[in-house]
Formats: sequence, C-alpha cells, structure tokens
Amino acid sequence: MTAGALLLVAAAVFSIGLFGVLARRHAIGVLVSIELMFNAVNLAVAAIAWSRGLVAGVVLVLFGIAITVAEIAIGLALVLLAARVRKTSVLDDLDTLRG
Amino acid sequence: MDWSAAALEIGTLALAVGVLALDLIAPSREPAARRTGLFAIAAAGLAALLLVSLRLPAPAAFTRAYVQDGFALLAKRVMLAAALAALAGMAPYATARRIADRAGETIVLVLFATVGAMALVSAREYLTLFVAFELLSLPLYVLAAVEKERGASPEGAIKIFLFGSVSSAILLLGIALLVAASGTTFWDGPPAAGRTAVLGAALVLSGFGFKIAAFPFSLWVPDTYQAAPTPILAFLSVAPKAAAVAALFRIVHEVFEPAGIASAPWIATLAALAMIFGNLLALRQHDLKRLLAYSGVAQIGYVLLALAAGTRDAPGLALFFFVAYLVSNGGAFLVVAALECAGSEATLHGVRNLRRRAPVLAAALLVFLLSLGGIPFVLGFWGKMYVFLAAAQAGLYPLVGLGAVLAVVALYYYLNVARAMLTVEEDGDSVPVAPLHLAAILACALAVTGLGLAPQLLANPCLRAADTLMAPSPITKTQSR
Amino acid sequence: MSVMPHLLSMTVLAPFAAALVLFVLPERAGRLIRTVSVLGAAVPLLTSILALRHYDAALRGFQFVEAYPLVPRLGLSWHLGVDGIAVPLLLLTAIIHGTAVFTSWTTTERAKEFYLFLALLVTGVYGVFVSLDLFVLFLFYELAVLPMYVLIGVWGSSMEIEGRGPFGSLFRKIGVGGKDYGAMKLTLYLLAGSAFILVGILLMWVAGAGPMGRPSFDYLALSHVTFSGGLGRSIFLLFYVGFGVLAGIWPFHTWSPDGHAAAPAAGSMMHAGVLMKLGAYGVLRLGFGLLPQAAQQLAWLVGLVAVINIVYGALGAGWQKDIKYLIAYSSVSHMGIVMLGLATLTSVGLAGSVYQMVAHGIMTALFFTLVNLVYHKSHRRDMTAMGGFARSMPGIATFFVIAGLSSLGLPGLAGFVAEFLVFLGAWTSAHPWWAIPGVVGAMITALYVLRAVRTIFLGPARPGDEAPPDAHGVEWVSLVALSSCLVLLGVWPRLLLDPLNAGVADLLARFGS
Amino acid sequence: MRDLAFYALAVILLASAAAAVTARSLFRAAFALAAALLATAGFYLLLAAPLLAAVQILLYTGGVLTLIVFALVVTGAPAGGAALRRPLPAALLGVAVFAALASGTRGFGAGEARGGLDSGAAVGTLLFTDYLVPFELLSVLLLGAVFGALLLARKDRLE
Amino acid sequence: MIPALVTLCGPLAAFALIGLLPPLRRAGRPAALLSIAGIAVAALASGIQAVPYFRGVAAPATYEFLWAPLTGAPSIRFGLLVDGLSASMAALVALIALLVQVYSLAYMASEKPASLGRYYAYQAFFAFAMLGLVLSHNLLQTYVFWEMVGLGSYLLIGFFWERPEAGRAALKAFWTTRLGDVGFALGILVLWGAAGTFTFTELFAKVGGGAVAGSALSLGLAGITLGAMGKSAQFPFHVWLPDAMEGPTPVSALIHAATMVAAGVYLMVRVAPLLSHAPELMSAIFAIGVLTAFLAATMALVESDIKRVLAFSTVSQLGFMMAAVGSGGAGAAYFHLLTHAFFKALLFLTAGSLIHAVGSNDLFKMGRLARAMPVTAACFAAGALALAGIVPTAGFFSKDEILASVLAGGHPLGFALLVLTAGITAFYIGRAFFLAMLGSHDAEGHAHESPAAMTAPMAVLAVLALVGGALAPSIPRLFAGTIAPPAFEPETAPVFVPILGTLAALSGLALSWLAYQRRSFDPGAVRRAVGPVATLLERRYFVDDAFELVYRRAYLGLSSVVGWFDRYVVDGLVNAATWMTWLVAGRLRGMQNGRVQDALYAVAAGLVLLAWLALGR
Repeated sequence: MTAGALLLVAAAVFSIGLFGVLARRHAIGVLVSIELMFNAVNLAVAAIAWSRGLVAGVVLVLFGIAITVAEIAIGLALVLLAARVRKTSVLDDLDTLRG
Repeated sequence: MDWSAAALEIGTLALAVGVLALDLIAPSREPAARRTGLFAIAAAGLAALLLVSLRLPAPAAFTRAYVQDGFALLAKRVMLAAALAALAGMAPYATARRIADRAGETIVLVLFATVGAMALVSAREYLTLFVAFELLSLPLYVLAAVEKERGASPEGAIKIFLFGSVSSAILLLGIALLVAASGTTFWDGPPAAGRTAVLGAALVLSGFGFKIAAFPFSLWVPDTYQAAPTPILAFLSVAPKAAAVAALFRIVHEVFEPAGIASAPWIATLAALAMIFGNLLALRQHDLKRLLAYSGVAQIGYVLLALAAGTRDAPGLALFFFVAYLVSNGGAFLVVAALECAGSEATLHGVRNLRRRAPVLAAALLVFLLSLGGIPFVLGFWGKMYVFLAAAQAGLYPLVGLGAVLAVVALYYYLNVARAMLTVEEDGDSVPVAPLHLAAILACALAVTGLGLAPQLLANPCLRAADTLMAPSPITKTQSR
Repeated sequence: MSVMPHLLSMTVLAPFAAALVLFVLPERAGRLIRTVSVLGAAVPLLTSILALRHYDAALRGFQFVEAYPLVPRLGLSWHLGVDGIAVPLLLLTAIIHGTAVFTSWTTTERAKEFYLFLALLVTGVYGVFVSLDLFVLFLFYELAVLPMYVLIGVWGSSMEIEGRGPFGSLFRKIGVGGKDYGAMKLTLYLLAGSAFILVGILLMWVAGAGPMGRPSFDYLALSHVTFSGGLGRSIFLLFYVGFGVLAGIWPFHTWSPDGHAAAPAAGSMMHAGVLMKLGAYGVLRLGFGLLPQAAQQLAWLVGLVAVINIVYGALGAGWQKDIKYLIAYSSVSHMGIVMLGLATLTSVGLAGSVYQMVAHGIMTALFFTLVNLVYHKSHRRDMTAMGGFARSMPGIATFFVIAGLSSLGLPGLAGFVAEFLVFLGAWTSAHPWWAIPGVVGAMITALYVLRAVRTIFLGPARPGDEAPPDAHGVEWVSLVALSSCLVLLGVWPRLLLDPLNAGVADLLARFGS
Repeated sequence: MRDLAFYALAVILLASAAAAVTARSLFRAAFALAAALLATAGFYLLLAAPLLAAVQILLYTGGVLTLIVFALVVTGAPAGGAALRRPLPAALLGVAVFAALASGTRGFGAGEARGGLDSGAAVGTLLFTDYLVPFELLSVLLLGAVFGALLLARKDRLE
Repeated sequence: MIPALVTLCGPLAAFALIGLLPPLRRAGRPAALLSIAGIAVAALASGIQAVPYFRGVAAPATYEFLWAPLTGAPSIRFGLLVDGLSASMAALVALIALLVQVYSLAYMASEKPASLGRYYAYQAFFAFAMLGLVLSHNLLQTYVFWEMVGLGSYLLIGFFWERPEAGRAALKAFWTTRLGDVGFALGILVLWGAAGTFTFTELFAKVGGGAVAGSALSLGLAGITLGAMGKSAQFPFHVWLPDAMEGPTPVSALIHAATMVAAGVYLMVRVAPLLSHAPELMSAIFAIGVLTAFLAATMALVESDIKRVLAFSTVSQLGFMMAAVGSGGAGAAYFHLLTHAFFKALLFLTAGSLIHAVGSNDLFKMGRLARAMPVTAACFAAGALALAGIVPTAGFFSKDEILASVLAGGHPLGFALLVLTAGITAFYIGRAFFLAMLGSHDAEGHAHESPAAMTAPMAVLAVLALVGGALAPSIPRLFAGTIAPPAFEPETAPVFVPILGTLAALSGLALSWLAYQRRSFDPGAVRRAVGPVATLLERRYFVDDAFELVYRRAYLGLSSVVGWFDRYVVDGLVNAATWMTWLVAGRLRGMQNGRVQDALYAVAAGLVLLAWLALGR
C-alpha cells in the first residue's frame, strides 16, 4: 500500500462522485454523490498526511468532515424547501430560470 | 499577535452576535420597529467598522497565517461597504416583499459571509483559506433562498449550492495536492513545486472559479441572481468576487510564483472566456438581473486580466476596479431593488419610460450602466482602463484588444437599457422610492461620478496598498507564531 | 504668452460646467437652459479666439501649457497645451458648437437634456484637442463619441432604407435606416475603433517606459522616444485604423451615412463638422506626431486609402436619394482630402489637411443645418420628392449653394484653399499622382452637389405641394455665421495659416528627409 | 496483510461508491454511501489515524446517513423513472477528470510513508495554536449553517 | 495702381451692398442703379488706366501681398498686374459690362423687383470676378477668378431657374467648363512643382532662364490649355455654350460673347511667351482652333434660334483666336478678341432687342423687322458686317491679321480652312439678317423699336464695331507694354490674304442673299439633298450625345455601382457581422437551458480544461 495508490483510489471515488452529481436525477441522489466527492477528498488528504507525516492533515480532514456535514444540512434543507414549494425533488424539473 | 489585524472580523462577529441577541429578545409585537431597529443597528455597526478601518494600521499580522496588509485592508473596506449596501437595500425590500420576519437571520448571515470574505483576503494558510471560503459560501446559499415562498427561490439556491459544493470539493482537493507538494499548510513554508503542485494549483483555480464567477464556473450566476432577493446581490455580486480575486492575488504571489507555477496563461484563458461568453450571453437578455449577472461575468474577465498580468501595479489596479464595480454594480442592483419594491418588473420592458416615471432612478441607473460600460468620467471607465494598463504592462495586448472590442459589444446591451429608459411615453406609473434606497443609490451614484472625475484620489491609495502585497513587509515575514 | 493662466482648462471645463448646471436646472426653464448653453459655447469661443490671437507662431511649440500630475506611478497627468495645429481646430469647435446651439434653438422637446449631452460631447472634443496626456486624450475621445448615441436615439429621425432582393427582410429586421440602428451603429463602430487606439496607446506606454525610465502617457515625453521597426508600424496602424474609423476612412466609413442621416441637426453638425476631424487629428497627432518613421513607411497606405475615399465617397454620393446620405457621403469624400494632405508629409499638404478639417467642418455643419431646415419645413429627405423649393425658400437655397460651392472647391470659399494646398502638397510629395484623383474628386463633387441643388431647389414647384417656408428668426444665425466663416477663410487664409505653419513645422521637424 | 486489506477496502469503497451513484432506490444509495464512508474509515485505520476513523464513523457516517434518510422519508421516495439522466456524457467527463487527477498525482507518494498521524493530542495542540483562527471561523460557520437550516426549515410568522 | 484697385472695388462694393442688404436687393431698381454706378466707376478708372498703354507710354506695374504663407515652399502671393494686356482688357470688360448693365435696365424691366436685384447682384459679382481675372498677376489667382466667373456664368444662365432647361443648361455649362478646369488645376500644380511659383513674371523669367524642365512645362501648359478650351468653348468642350443661351440675352452678350468666353483666349495670350517653348502644344492648339472654327460655323448653318446662331458663331470666332495663338500670332488673337467683343456683344444686344420685340428666339418667326426697328436693324447690320469681315469694319482687320499670322505660321491647310470658314460665317450671319430683318413675311406680334436704354448701348457698340479696326496700330504698343514684350516684327502679309478673306465673305453674304432674300433656290431642298450631312450638323456632330452618354453611363452608372457596393458589400459585411453575433448570442442563450446538471458539465469541463492547460503542455 502506498500513498500514491490511495490517491488513485480517492481520485476514482472523486470521479464517481462527480459522475453521480452530473447524472443523478433526484436531488438527494446528487447530495449523496457530493458526499462521495468530499469523502474522496478527505481520503486523499489523509493519504497525503500519512505520506508526509503531517498532523495538520488530520486537522484538515476533521475540518473537511465538519464542513461537509454543514453543507449537507443546508443542501437537504434546500431540497426539502424545493419539495415543499415546487413539489418536486428532481433537479431537471427546476428549470424555470433559464436563458 | 496584533489584534488590529483581526479587528474588523471580530467587530463584525460581535455585531452579528448583537443583532442575533436582539432578534431573540426583542418583542415581536411591533415587527416594523423591530425590523427597523435591527437594520439600523447593523448598518450603523458596519458604518462604524468602515470608519474604524480608516484608522487601522497596515500592515499588521494577527498570526503568521493571518495578516492585514494595506491590500487586505482596502479589500475589506470593499466588503464592508458591499454588506452595508446590501443591508441598506434589504431594509425597505424586506418590508415590501413581506419577509421582514427574517430580518434578524438575514442580517446575521450577511455579516457572517462578510467575515468569511474578510478572512479570505487575510489568509496566508490553506486551512484558513478553505474555512473562509466556506464561510463565504454557506450563508449565501441560504440568503439566495431567503424569500423561500417564491417558487424560484429554492431553484436558484440549489443551483448556487450545487456549484458551490462541487467547487468546494475541487478546492479542497487542490489544497491537498498543494500541501502534498510543500509539506505544510502555511504559505511561507517551502515552495510547492512539482507536477502535483501544478495540478493542485489548477484545481484551486477551478474552485475559485465558482467564487469569482468566471466562465465556465459561472453558469449558476444568472439563475441565482434572478431568484435571489435583489439587495443581497449588491453583496453577492461584489464581495465574493473581490475577496476571491484578492485571495488569488495573494496565492499567486506567495505560493504559485515561488514554486514556479506559471498560472498566468490559465488565468488569461479564463479571462478571455469570461469576456467572450459573459458579453455574448448578456447581449440578448431582457431581465435586468440576468443582464447584470452576465455582465458581471464579463467584468470578471477584465479583472482577471490584471490577475494574469501580475505586475507590481496589478493588484492595486484590480482593487480600484473592484471599488468601481462595487459602486456601479451594487448601485445598479439597488436601483433594480427599488423598482421591484415599487412593483415594477426589472426588465427592459419594465424600465421603459423610467426617465419620466422616476427621473432620479433613471439618471442613477444610467450612470451605473455607463460606469459598467466603461464610459469616461464615470468610475468604471478608469477601472476598466486600469486593468487594461496592468495587462499591457505584462504584454497581454491581444487580450487587451479583445477586451476593448468586447467592451463595445457590452456597450450595446447597456445602451439598450439606457434607450428603454430614455424612451419617453405618455403612460406609465411613477415609481415611489423608499428613502433608504434613494440614499444608498445616490451615495453610489455620487461615488461613481465623483471618483470618476477625480480617480487619482482612489488610484493612488490603491497602488500604494498593493505594494504591501507584492513586497510583504518585514513584519509579516518574520512574525512567528 | 500667458494671457490667462488656465486658458485651456477653461476651454474644456466651460461646457462641462454648463452641462452640470443644466443637470440641476428644472426642465421647464426654457430660457435659462438656452442662456446657459449659449454661455457654455461662448466662453470657449472667446478663449479659442484668445488662443488664436495670442498663439505666438514665431515661438512655435505647445503654448498655454498646464500640467498637474494625477497618478504619478502610472505616468498620468493633466497636461494641456496647444500647438499651431490645435488652435484652429479649437476655433472650429467653438464655431460649430455655437452655431449648433442656435440651430437647435427651436428644439423644445426635452431641451435640457439635449443641450446637456451636446455640452458633454463638446467637452470631449475640446479635451482631445488640448490634451497632451495620451490617456486623458483617450478619455476625452470616448467622451466625445458617446453622447451622440443619445442625441440620435432621442432626437434623431428615421427613414427606412429598403433593402433590395434578399436583403429586404434582413434590413427590416436590423432596422437599417432607423435612428436606433444609426445611433447604435455609429456608437459601437466608433468605440470599436477606440479599442484599437487604446491598444496602441498602451503599447506606446509600455514600450516607452523603457527608454524613459518610467511609464508615462505624456505626449512631449513620448515624442522623444523612437519607436522603430515593426513596433512603430503596428502602433501606427492601430492609431490609423482606430482614429481612422472616426475620420471615415474607407472601408470603415459606413457608420457615417447611417449615423449622420439619423442624427438631429446639431448632432450631425457636431459629428460631421468636428468629430470626424477628431479622428484625423488623432492620426495626425498620435500617428504622425509620435511615430514619424512608421508614418513615413506607411504614408503610401494612408494616401492610397485617402484617394479611394475621395473618389469613392464622391461617386457614392451620386447614388443617394436621401439628402442627408448625400451630405454624409460627401463628408467621406472630403475627409479623404484631409487624409491625403496628411499622407503627403509635406508642410504644404499638412497645412492644407488641417485647413481642410476646418473648412470641411464649417461647410458640412452648414450643410447639415440647411438639410435639417429643409427637412423640418418640407418633411422630406428624399430629394426625388422635392423640386422648386427656391421659390419659397430662397434664403435656404442661397446658403445651400454657398455650402455646395465650398464643397466643390470654388475659389473664394474655404474649401478651395484647403483642397488646393492639399493638392499642392500631394504634387510635391513622393506620390505626385495622388493629386489627379484628388482633382477629379473635386470635379465629381461638382456633379453631385449641383445636381442636388437643381433637384431640390430649381425647376418648377411640384404641383399640389404646399410650399415649405423659408428660414426665419434664429435660424438665420448659424447660416449667416457659418457662411461668413467660409468666405472669411476663403479669402484670408493667413488667419489660420500662420499658426498652422508653425504647428506643421514642429511636426515635420521630426521627419528626417 | 496491509496490502490485502488495502485492496479489499479499495474494492469495497469503489463498489459501494458505484452503487451509491447508480442505485435505482435512493435508500439503497444512501446505504451504499454509508458503506463507502465506512470503508473510508477502514482506510483511516490502515493509515494509523484512529481519531479520523472514529470521527468518520460516529459523526460523519451517522450524521449524514440520518440526515439523508430523514430527508428521504420527508420528501418521499422517488416515484420510479430512470435513476440517471444522460449517463454517457457524465461518465465521459468523470473519466476525463479521473485521467487528469491520475496524471497529476502520478509519481506522488511512491516512497515510504512517514505516518505519525496517531496522536490525538498533537491534533488538539494544533487546533489551538496554528489553526486557532480557522477553528474559530469553523465555529462561526457551523453556527451559520444551523441558522440557515433553521431559517429554511421553519414555519413562518407572518407580519 | 490705384485705378486698378478702383476698377475692382467698384463692382465689388456694389455686389457686397446688394448681397448683404436684402432690402436693397428686394427693391430692385435701386440695386440696379447701384450696380451700374459701380461698373461705371470701374469703366472710368480702367479707361483712364488703359489710355497710356494704348499710347505705348506706360510700363507694367504690379502690386502684391502675401495671401497664403507657407513653410517648406514659397508662400503664395496675390496681387494685381497692370500692363498693356490687362489694362486694355480691363477697360474692354468694364466698358461692355457697363453697356450691358445699362441695356439690361430696360431689357429686364418686366422682372419682379427682387428678381431684378438678384440679377444685378450677379452682374456686379461677375464684373468683379472678370476684372479680377484680367488683372491677376499670377496663375493661381487667375484660377480663383476663373472659377468665380464660371460661377457667375452658372448663376446667370440659371437665372430663370424655374425653367427646367435653364437649370439644366447652367449645370451643363458649369460641369463642362469644370472638366477643363481639372486640367487647369493640374496644370498649375505641375508648373508650381516645376517652377515653384505662380506669378507670371517669375514664371516667365524662370522658363526663359531654362530653369524649368521642358516636359513639365509642356504638361503644365497643356493642362492650362485644357482649362482655356473649356472656358472658351473649344471643341469638344463647346457643347455648353449654345445651351447657355437659356440665360437672359444681355448676359449672353456680356459673358458668353464678349468677356468670359474670351478669358480662355486671354489666358493663352497671357502665357503665350511660355507657349513658344512647347511647339507641339502650339500645333495642337492651332489644330483645335481651326477645327472649332470650322465645325462651329457649320453648325450655325442649320440653327434657327437666333441666339444659338450667334453662340455657334462665338465658338467659331474663338476658334479663330485659338488658331491664331497656336500659330504664334498672339497679337492677332488679342486684336480679334477686342473687335469680336464689340461686334458680338452688339449682335447679341440687337438679338435681345429683336427677341424683346418678338417674344421668340426663332428666326423663322421673325421677318421684316427692319421697318419697325430701324435702329436695331442698322446695328445688327453693322455687327453682321463686322462679323463677316467686310472692309472696313473692325472684324475685317482683325480677321485679316489672324489669317496672315496663320499663313506666316506655316499652316497653309489651316489657312484654307479658315478662309472657307470665313465664307460660311458670312453666309450664316447673312442668313440671320435676311430672315430676321428683311425676308418675305412679317414677324409675329407687334414689333416696335426698343427704348433708348437699349438702343444707346447698341449704338455705342455699333460704332466701335465699325471703327474698331483703328486699334490695329495700338496692338503692338499694348504688347510692348506687357511683362514679356514679344519681339514684334511688322508683318507684311501677302496681299492676297485680305483679298481672299474679303472674297470669301462677300460670296458667303451673296449666297445667303440669294437663298433667303431672293429665294433663288430653296434652302430646304439643299438640306434634303445633303441629308446625312445636315443631320450630322443638326445633331451637332453628336458631341452633345457623347457627353450625355458619358454622364449617364460612366458617371451615373459608376455611381450606382459604388453606391450599391457600399450599401450591400462594405456595409453588408458590417451588418452581417453584427447579425452573426446576434445569432450566436441567441444560440448560447438557448444552451443555458436552466438544468443545473447540464450547467455543472461546464464545471467539470472547466476543470479538465485547466488541468490540461496545467499538465498537458
């Protein structure tokens, strides 16, 4: 196991998450994908910290996790709001603002 | 540890806490008084902070990783002013739109975002940078949806949220790669050289692309602007961009350059894309907010020219640009807000005959549009010219030429609005304007014209301030933790 | 020398101050509005007459100089001064502005704004003529170009141009011939030109910073720097094209007919009368003044295009039915003579070129005044629908003939002096053959101008027409003033040639033999 | 042994990630996400960072999963239809991004890792020294997030 | 010098006053009297000034001032040159102008006051310009006044502007002469480029000193000759003069017979010292002159409009003068210029008197007018005899000199043709006289003798036309008093020259008498017999048609090509570019479809782009 290999795995998860963001129809599915992306980044940070012996990396991951949770909270609140106001959670239906 | 370096942030936070407390304890029986009080306190506080900022020493270092040089200080004034403009616009708007019950939260969120913006320009370390970046993002997601009953609100908010989240992830990944190369999160450590660092730099730039609304990371901008409460845009369209560009100046200067990462061509590419697509997309807009959104994208293209130039004068000239952009763009959004409060739609059709219906609004909007269009003797002209100067210093003549030609295209849509306003017709209701709106708009207009006539009053301080960024003073270099 | 310490600042700021005062005046204060406008025009007229009187031709060089630093770091300063070339142009501007105010005396619709934008425009024009700081010059240049948009857009007139064949629907869609189209086209075209100028100025600023040791936009400082080879030629071309657009050089002239046709009288007067000269002045001042080597190398191009302008514009004018288009095309042709004079690189030709700027300015202002009078009295712009107007408007007919005669270079009027000097210069230049199309162009001018005179004024009145009345009251002021100037300059060229020679000598001093 | 664990975790992580973005049922996707997060926690353990693993499992996985399931329950599960929109271009872009990342990180961390992430105390010290400012900012951020979520979620008083 | 200034200032002051004071102009008659006073002063002053030159006791005098200072080139000086040539010409111009203006007072009496004022404003302007031209001391100034007399001509031809033909004729006159002036202007340029001066004296000195290249001199003079051809209506520029008869008849007398059209010849006489350095050009001028003289005379044969007959006659006589210049007989040409001015002005004024009486220009509507208008008839006869060149009228002497100089110049063929032309001249003027004055039927309307204001000037001119030959000895004296006095050798012309000339004239007269008075043969039959030739003449050798064709096809055609090209190609590209921008903007806007995930593609793409920029190179 090397940090490089771990980075590669992280990159793969990041890309998968990005795919999900682009391709998921349902808003919550997209949020799940975003979580995957953040998780991949956290993993990458940890791998780098491990490789360079950097305790600050751990702090960075912790911050990352905290912020991710905050983001997901806001994101879900917005999705719920959309569900309430617009009666839909499918992102493609939210296309009144255009042009 | 020089507390003056964080005084503005702490002051803003204290203000936010104060407003929060008041919001919780104040009786809700008299909503109007309560709302007025909250806005008044917040605005007074921000004004006081602006005054305080004039007395603050610069450069000063709060910590090794948190400095307030002249550059940062000037940028922070822009943000405070943007927040002030947003709140001034929001007070009457909240009443008109029946969202005054959210006044407290709105104010707090704006203030929080302001703290984030200010932290972003002071940060000299990745972790601070990232948290500041987020602190500048999250409140804005919520603010975009603060009129939550409107159908468009969640849509606009979700759009900015998704762009912001993805960009955060990208930024964090970029930071990770840069840290991987340098082995520290501090910028005064060893340079982050190597292939990994180069990719990291590109990712950081991509992440910031969202914040500065550079094409193609800007596609959320028009939709979100259209849905968001208009006064908030006075903040949203200026402060994040100014903060991010200022931060980018610092990163480029303190991180990329020592590491030999040649980011100028990338930035130049982004500049060209922003100018081209921003202007072309703005060309056929009818909705003023969308038009201003796209034009903002184009404007960011201009300022990226200065960033790409990276000469000694460039940061100062970019700051100048942002001051100009703040007053003209902020002013324009305030006019739009005033229109909306009066029940008039903010479209090309809606501003017809404004010359008769609201002469002051029309004159002010004309001044703002001319400023955005870069017409002489209003501030925007100098802003645009100064970034062109910076770009020329670095030999980016093709981009200057492109920018200058596209500025002509831009003039088309600005003039289109002007034409609609100046078209005099018989009918059309007059537009009542709230006094606070009027005052804020007039202040912006005064700044646009006054400083436009005597730009050296602003240009010289800006240039001096930039020196502190480009050549960090001994204090910031040697300050230990 | 120092007649008044701030003669030039006063010249520039007087119309600006007038604009500010107009801004705060109430809309209904019709008399006051006009008084302020007249004052805003009279002060510069006075100062420019003073400048002409007190300009010491023997001393040469820039006089009445004022200089204050603005942004020292960038080499920006408020640096004003006029040489023998700028002085006559100041006077021209003052004359045209003054008469433009009188020409639009009867403008009642939103008079306040009208005069305000007019004053702003004039501020820009004066600024360009007196600025010795390139950046400030550019600033004024843009200021001069823009108010025209509003002037045309609000007070202009439309006349639909029918596209032929497949162009029909396209023309309707774009609105060719309409005032909105004309205004937008003019503004955007000219500002696109200014983009070239900007790049040129910036190139100069950066390239000049090396030899000078600091960046500077100062004309005098930059004039000591040699921009050689490709750089010099590039900058020259940028200036040539950029300013040339405003000067109406072929093939960048098409904004002029559409714009001038749509503009209100004062607008066309200012624009064709003064602003187009601004373009030529820019080429002269920045292109020839700062880049003598490149100018020498590229004079052939300038001359060639000028010759095309002269003949092409004159021929194009013959096709027009709309009287305003006719005048606009004649401007294109006459600006060719201006540019030809520049290209000769001889002192006679250059003096003639600037003389032509003044002469054509006054002449075309007179033309546009007349054309607008005709339009307002007969509500027609189509010449083919006119005829026999001399019976009911003999005065207008007379002045129209005077303007036409000046335009076709009839001796005794200003146009002749200018054209002849240019031709003299051309004949003694490196390309003597340029004189031939020049003279032929003057011949073609005789064809279309006199044909227009005949079509509009002579012959029997059309049956069933209401006879359009002659000019009356204030309307005479500009007609008399402008045609007096034409005669004065036609018989007494020394008036301008003394300073002009000094200015031209300064300019040519930098040209090696 | 470490390598074996690495590969096993990598397979689990990738598989659950793929499942999370493709599963037709969002509930299934949420649990696939949980699996991915747990696999990541496994990686943290492998990297000898138990603090991270703990936070990942307790706070992150638990918190996120709770939120998502709650949201799913409130909005109601999606009523059929395709789970994905235009998967092909999205996949192409994903591959392109992966290629960019892989290319950029090529050659990084090939050597022996330094490790040393196991000290919770060191993290704590850093938080209150070097990273005091971001820590304070983070607290403001979280406060803001709470406010924001409340504002968006609460029933409104009407004036 | 003072008389010369007074000469100029008289008409100028009159013009300025009439022009600048609309009430005066609208009053009509006061304006007329003012103008007459002005020209009278000028006539007096120029007469006084000319006398010493006629007596050969005065030297040339110049007065000059700086007009246009130049750097890098000699400054342009304007000024007056008074010498034998200019003083005598000025006196002639002023005299005839005075007579014509007096005549006009009666002739134009029926005009409205405002119209009359305008007429006299033009007259005063023309007089000033013509005198200025004559007194110019340099080429450029000559050109200046040259164009100004052209303007005067334009204005006066188009005086009855409401008649479409008048406007058309005015245009034709202006354009045609202007065509020649293109050459004039270029010629001046060429000479200036070669010699660096416009002034006659300096020019002569430089050319005489050999300081000017021969080719440039020839080229420059050729240009100037073109100008003279235009002004003096030489073939093929003659087309404008017959049409110019649309103007009031006194105007035709003054401008299109006596003075302005003679300016071309005057200019050639003025530059004659230069011409001798360009022999090829001399030959060309001679050829043109002879050709013009002959062709114009033939065209006069078939003209029925009395004024046009006279106009063609003028063209023909100017051709004589040109031929004389071309053969080296500048003195002869100038002499003929003077006498021609007398008798042709006289003829026009009498024609005006006839038209005034009859109300028509058509010869065939006139007849037996001699009875009703004896003075007019007598004057006409005097003029006709002078034109025909019958001893001892003025015309005889001057024409004789021309023929002699042509022969001396070594052009026997030209001489023959000119003698033939003299015969034709006598025929057509005889024809006009017989048709109008005698003839077999009465004129329409009630003809009556004209008032004294008309007959008095006619009488003066008639006397001059009859005795003007007495000036012959003055001509060498006049030339001796010029700035470049020629080495005059008293020419002894062969005795057969005057005999031949007189014979030709007499036979022409006799033939016309036979045809139109005696009706010995039917001119109509002759016309039918030579059908194609007559058609050729009636269509004026198709030169007018050629000009028309050039105007329509070349100018208007080219004009519409350029206009079309400009509107649809040059401007079309501009419109196309904006249209494309518009379309692209619309397309881009359409791509912004509001779906956030489609927009997010852009983020991923931007990421890839930046990564590629960073890593890919």
